[in-house]
Amino acid sequence: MTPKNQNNPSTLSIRNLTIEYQAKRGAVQAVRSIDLEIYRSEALALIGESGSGKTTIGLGIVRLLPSTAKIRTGEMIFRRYNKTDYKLEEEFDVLKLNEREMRQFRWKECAMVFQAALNAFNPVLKIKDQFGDTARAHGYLQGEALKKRAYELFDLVRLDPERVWNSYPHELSGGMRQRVLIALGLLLDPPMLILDEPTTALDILTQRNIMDVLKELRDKLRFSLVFISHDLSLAAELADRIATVYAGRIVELGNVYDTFQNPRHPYTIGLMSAVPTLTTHRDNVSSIPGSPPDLIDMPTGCKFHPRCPLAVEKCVREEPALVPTTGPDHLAACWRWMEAKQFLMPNVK
Amino acid sequence: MSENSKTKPWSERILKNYAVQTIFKKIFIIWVVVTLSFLIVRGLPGNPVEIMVLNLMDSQGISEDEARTRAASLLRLDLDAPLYVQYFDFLGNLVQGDLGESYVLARGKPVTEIVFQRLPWTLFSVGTSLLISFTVGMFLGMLAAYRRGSMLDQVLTNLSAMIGAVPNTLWAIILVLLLGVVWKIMPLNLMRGSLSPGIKPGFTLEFFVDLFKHWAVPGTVYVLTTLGGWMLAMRSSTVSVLGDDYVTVARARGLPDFRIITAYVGRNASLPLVTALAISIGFLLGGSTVIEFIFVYQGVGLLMSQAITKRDYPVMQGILLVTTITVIISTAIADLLYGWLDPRIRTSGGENAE
Amino acid sequence: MTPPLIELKHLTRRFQVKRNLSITAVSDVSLSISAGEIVCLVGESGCGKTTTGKMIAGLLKPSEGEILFNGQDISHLKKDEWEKYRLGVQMIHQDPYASLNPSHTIYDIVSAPLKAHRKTGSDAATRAAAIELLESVDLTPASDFLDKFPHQLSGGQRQRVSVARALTVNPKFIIADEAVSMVDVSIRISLLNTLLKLKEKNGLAVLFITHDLALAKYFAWDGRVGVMYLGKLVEVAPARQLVEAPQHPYTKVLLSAIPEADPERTRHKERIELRSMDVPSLLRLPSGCAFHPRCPYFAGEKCEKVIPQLTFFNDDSAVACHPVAEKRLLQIRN
Amino acid sequence: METISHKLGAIWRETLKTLKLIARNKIGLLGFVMLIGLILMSYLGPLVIAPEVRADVSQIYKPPSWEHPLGTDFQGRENWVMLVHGGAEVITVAFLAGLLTTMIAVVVGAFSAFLGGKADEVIMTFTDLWLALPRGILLIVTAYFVSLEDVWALALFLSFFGWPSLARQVRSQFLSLKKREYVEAAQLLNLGTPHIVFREMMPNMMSYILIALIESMTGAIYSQTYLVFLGLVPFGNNWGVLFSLAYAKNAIYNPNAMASLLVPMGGIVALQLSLIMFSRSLEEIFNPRLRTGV
Repeated sequence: MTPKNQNNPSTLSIRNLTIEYQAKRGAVQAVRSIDLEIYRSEALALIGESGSGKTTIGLGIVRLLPSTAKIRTGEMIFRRYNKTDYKLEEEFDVLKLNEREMRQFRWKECAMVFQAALNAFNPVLKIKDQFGDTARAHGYLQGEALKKRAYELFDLVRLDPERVWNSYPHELSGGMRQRVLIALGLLLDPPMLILDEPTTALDILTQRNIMDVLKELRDKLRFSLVFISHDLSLAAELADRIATVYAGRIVELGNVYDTFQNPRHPYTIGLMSAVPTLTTHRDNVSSIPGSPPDLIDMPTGCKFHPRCPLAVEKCVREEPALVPTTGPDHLAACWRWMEAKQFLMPNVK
Repeated sequence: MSENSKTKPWSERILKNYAVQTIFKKIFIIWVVVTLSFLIVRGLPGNPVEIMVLNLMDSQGISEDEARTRAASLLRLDLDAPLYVQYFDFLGNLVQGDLGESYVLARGKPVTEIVFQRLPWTLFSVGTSLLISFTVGMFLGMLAAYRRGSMLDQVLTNLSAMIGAVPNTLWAIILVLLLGVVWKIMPLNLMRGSLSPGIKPGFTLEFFVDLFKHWAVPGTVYVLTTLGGWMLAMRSSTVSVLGDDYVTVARARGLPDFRIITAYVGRNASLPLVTALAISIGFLLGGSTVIEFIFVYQGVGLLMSQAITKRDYPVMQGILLVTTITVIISTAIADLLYGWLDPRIRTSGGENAE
Repeated sequence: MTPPLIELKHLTRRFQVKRNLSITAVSDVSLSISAGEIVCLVGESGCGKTTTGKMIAGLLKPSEGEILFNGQDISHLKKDEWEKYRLGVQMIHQDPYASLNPSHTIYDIVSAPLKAHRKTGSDAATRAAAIELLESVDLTPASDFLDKFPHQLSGGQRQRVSVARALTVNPKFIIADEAVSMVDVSIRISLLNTLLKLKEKNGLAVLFITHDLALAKYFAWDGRVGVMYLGKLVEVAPARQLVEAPQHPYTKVLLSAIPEADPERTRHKERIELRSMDVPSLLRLPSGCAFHPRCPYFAGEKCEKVIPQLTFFNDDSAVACHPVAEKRLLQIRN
Repeated sequence: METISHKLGAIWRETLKTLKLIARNKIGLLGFVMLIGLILMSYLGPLVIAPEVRADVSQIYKPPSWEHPLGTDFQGRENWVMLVHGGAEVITVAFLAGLLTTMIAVVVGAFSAFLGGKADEVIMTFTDLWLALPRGILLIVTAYFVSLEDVWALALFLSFFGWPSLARQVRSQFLSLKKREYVEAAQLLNLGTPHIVFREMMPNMMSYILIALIESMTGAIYSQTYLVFLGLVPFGNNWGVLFSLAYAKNAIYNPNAMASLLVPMGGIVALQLSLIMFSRSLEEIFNPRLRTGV
């Protein structure tokens, strides 16, 4: 089920990406020299709390950061493969594209479905016109052919095509709009799809529906999915790999089963025990002490050390790098990853 | 539920209809203005009718009784009847389109005729200027919003606010001074009147060129005094739309900038301005009085100031009424325009509220 | 037997949407809460849980039905008694960024009710009381916070200030409306634990309004959970029992839809499919049981025609569903 | 007693803070200084400088020179003396009209928002009606019939026509503030209506009201100018009257007379500009996003 990383080439290689926001008090270090591979047709979840930098990574990939943000360093190598024989067709650095090339890259190579899908559509244009706009911008199908393609997609996301096609956004419910947006995201058959908190504002049943749609789509269409959320359970259900983000860095990265069974970073462990589930016993739930760091004036060494029960003197002094732990595919940025689980989750096997 | 609504009496259903309600509202406004204008002539303590009688005696050398009869016929009222009878007579005449006759400005000429003769000139000058300042203001406002915080934005917003703050009277004089007296760019007679002598209205090039030449300076005053308001309104509206999610999503979809600026940002940002447009028409028509006075532009504004100085009450009443109707018609057009631009208004009868 | 602290009897609230169009946001809700008890109200957005909370807090007047406080109908209270009731029921709002006045310091916020109700005499006493209150909600050291403005605090800290403000008037009952949903996940639990601690210490009853069943189970571990759907209370039961053995089809569907933070379990969880995804509009509620067009256990005409009443069973749980009620009554009889 | 001094203290603190903030914006500071300058000139100047009463036929329409720093008018009076004496009336009318307009608007808007229901509906229908009238023409027609003989009458008259759109805005502001959760919390804590209105709502409304006040003032100056020009406001020797007299006496075609047009005009323009500049900086100061960023 999980694609093997070794023989699965990457769609996007992010290297040493650093993004800062300009604020009055100083530079907000939103993303700090991140390295990340996004493999072909895998689902990668970026999890972390608000302000951890996960959304900034997403926006950085499609270069839609607000004007106060600056990409300081890094490269993002995007690889496009032939859809039938998976041969590498093209390879380029997203950060080096000019405005026109960037416009073509967006949505065609990488579509991003945003957090607040409720307002993702222009309120004065019909859904069909917004599909038309997108298609025209990329020299894609028009007229009846476009309609046929859109109807297929609406079927995929379990919407009534007849009703949706001729509607204005305000005539659709939140869950429907979210699914229309997913359908629109798939219009150009992009090799990569980024979903930023795609179900946050939605009801549980609608959320379930969208999760099911997403799982189905992924099995059918095999695109790379980057899934940004603060909700561990969504990641558990949808992702192949999980990257935990804290204070602008990836602190743990690994296969979803491995991460949930053998978490290596105290922050991941903290998150897991901070969110009660239907089955956990009350006594196994505990919050992480302290509060997320100030991204302008960050602590020294490991940024998690003020909240970490395992912190030692070294953690205050030196920031650990993201290194392999139990296997080459399970990485963590913690000096004490070996003891973490044993100390923090003593009553879990 | 649906059967229930079917069994409701048709009269009730019509009264609940949105369009019918709107029309009633508009008729009500006209009625308020009509009553007001009646009260002004008949009900105010200054007793304008007595002044009118004195005026007639004075100018035409007739006896008081004759003057009273004359005034009554000009106003189409029986001055001796109880006030409410006069009021209903007045309303009755009005419904037949009879606003009485002018007695000073154009003796014996029906007021309707005089006002309608002047109205096209004002509508042309005010309308053209409004169109220009609205379009240019929207354009500059969007420009400033896109470049917000930049030097250009600073200059545009500060400058336009300041230009708009100078009263139109002053602008009119400043322009006459600068163009006609100091720089001598424009002959003063071109700034006076609405057409050069000898040019007849018609579909000739000569006429249109002259029309615009005479419009140029008063038109500039209208534009200068209103442009800033449009610009600032469009700027703030655009800034808020630019922060909306659908604009970011449109960029993520790789849409060309032009399409985003027009159909996504422009159309949504201009929505609140359409309502403001409706309100501004009422003010501009009023503002035309002083501008037309300065430029001797032959429109209703000038007629108004003449009627005021000459105390021609029927004409004053007529102008008040006709401008009210004009304003109401333009607001109705703006309402329609708004509905056409914003589908959420159009389908508000639906039950999609979540 | 002493009457429950708060008792809702057939509480209904309608809102006028347009001139002759109204929606029933809360319909015929009956529920009682004893002193020191925790009750969670769970449901999706628009199900009427917040409206219910606001009616209890006295911010909205019920259209029908009554709210009893210690056995007395609050709409018949005299002015001073009403004020006493008002102070006895406090509310913690959802949005920590909107619930504190941005132009006041934390001291201003906490001291205003203390001064208004003459709880403390001198300024020094007020200050001491404010410090004590802030410390009771785990804002330590309190003196660090007194002179700060809300915008200098994190979301979690602000919510603690909200709790401290509510405590100034010694309430008997606190309504927490989605009080932790906008707070960072890592500190939600500690905020809830503070509330639990206060409940133990001051004997507070808490009505916790949330859309998160897992959180409801955690918080109301020894209390009860009520599930609302389209303005109606469809099931009430002790928290753990409700999650582990749900009765009402809607509760079952909800529980089966919630993803779990365990890839193994969540991917193999049994899902109950709804008959329809569309949530009916409150403007056009389905006849009979409001859930029947979507209900996977739909059982024919009765569900379509007759509105099911909330029926209590001897295990302290209640459910508003025809098939379930019939089955359980049968079981009880046998 | 204690609460009054407390309130005064709060107002004083707020004022000091505002003054400091004004100084941060250059344009606003310039506007503020200009405004103070104009006020000082117009109210203190007449105490020091005797008014021009003589009419000197030999000195009619003299251009500016050492002898006549700002030239003379159609009666040979010194323009600079007229400038000093002509400001008070304009500023008083602007201030009174602005204050009255804002007061009416705040009272109407706040009442409408607080009462809600039927009362709100009636008040707002009336306001909309007012908005739909061609107020420009109505202003002129009624100004003719109503005798505007002093500053109070004029100010009252202008505010009578100026309040509706502001009232609408105040209402929606109040409605949104009323729904703020901290206001709801204050209700729950039974802090009393005075506390809720003056301590919870007003501080967050003040900035808005202040800016509206300045906007109403500039609006009043604007309307005042053209009513004076049309000869509908017959009193006084203020800037507006001076300027329209100069216009009526053909100053526009006489290059030597230009000063008597430009000087009162300059007074009005400077007043308008100072207000506008000042208000633009107020907007910036009170912008919540900029404020919380402090």
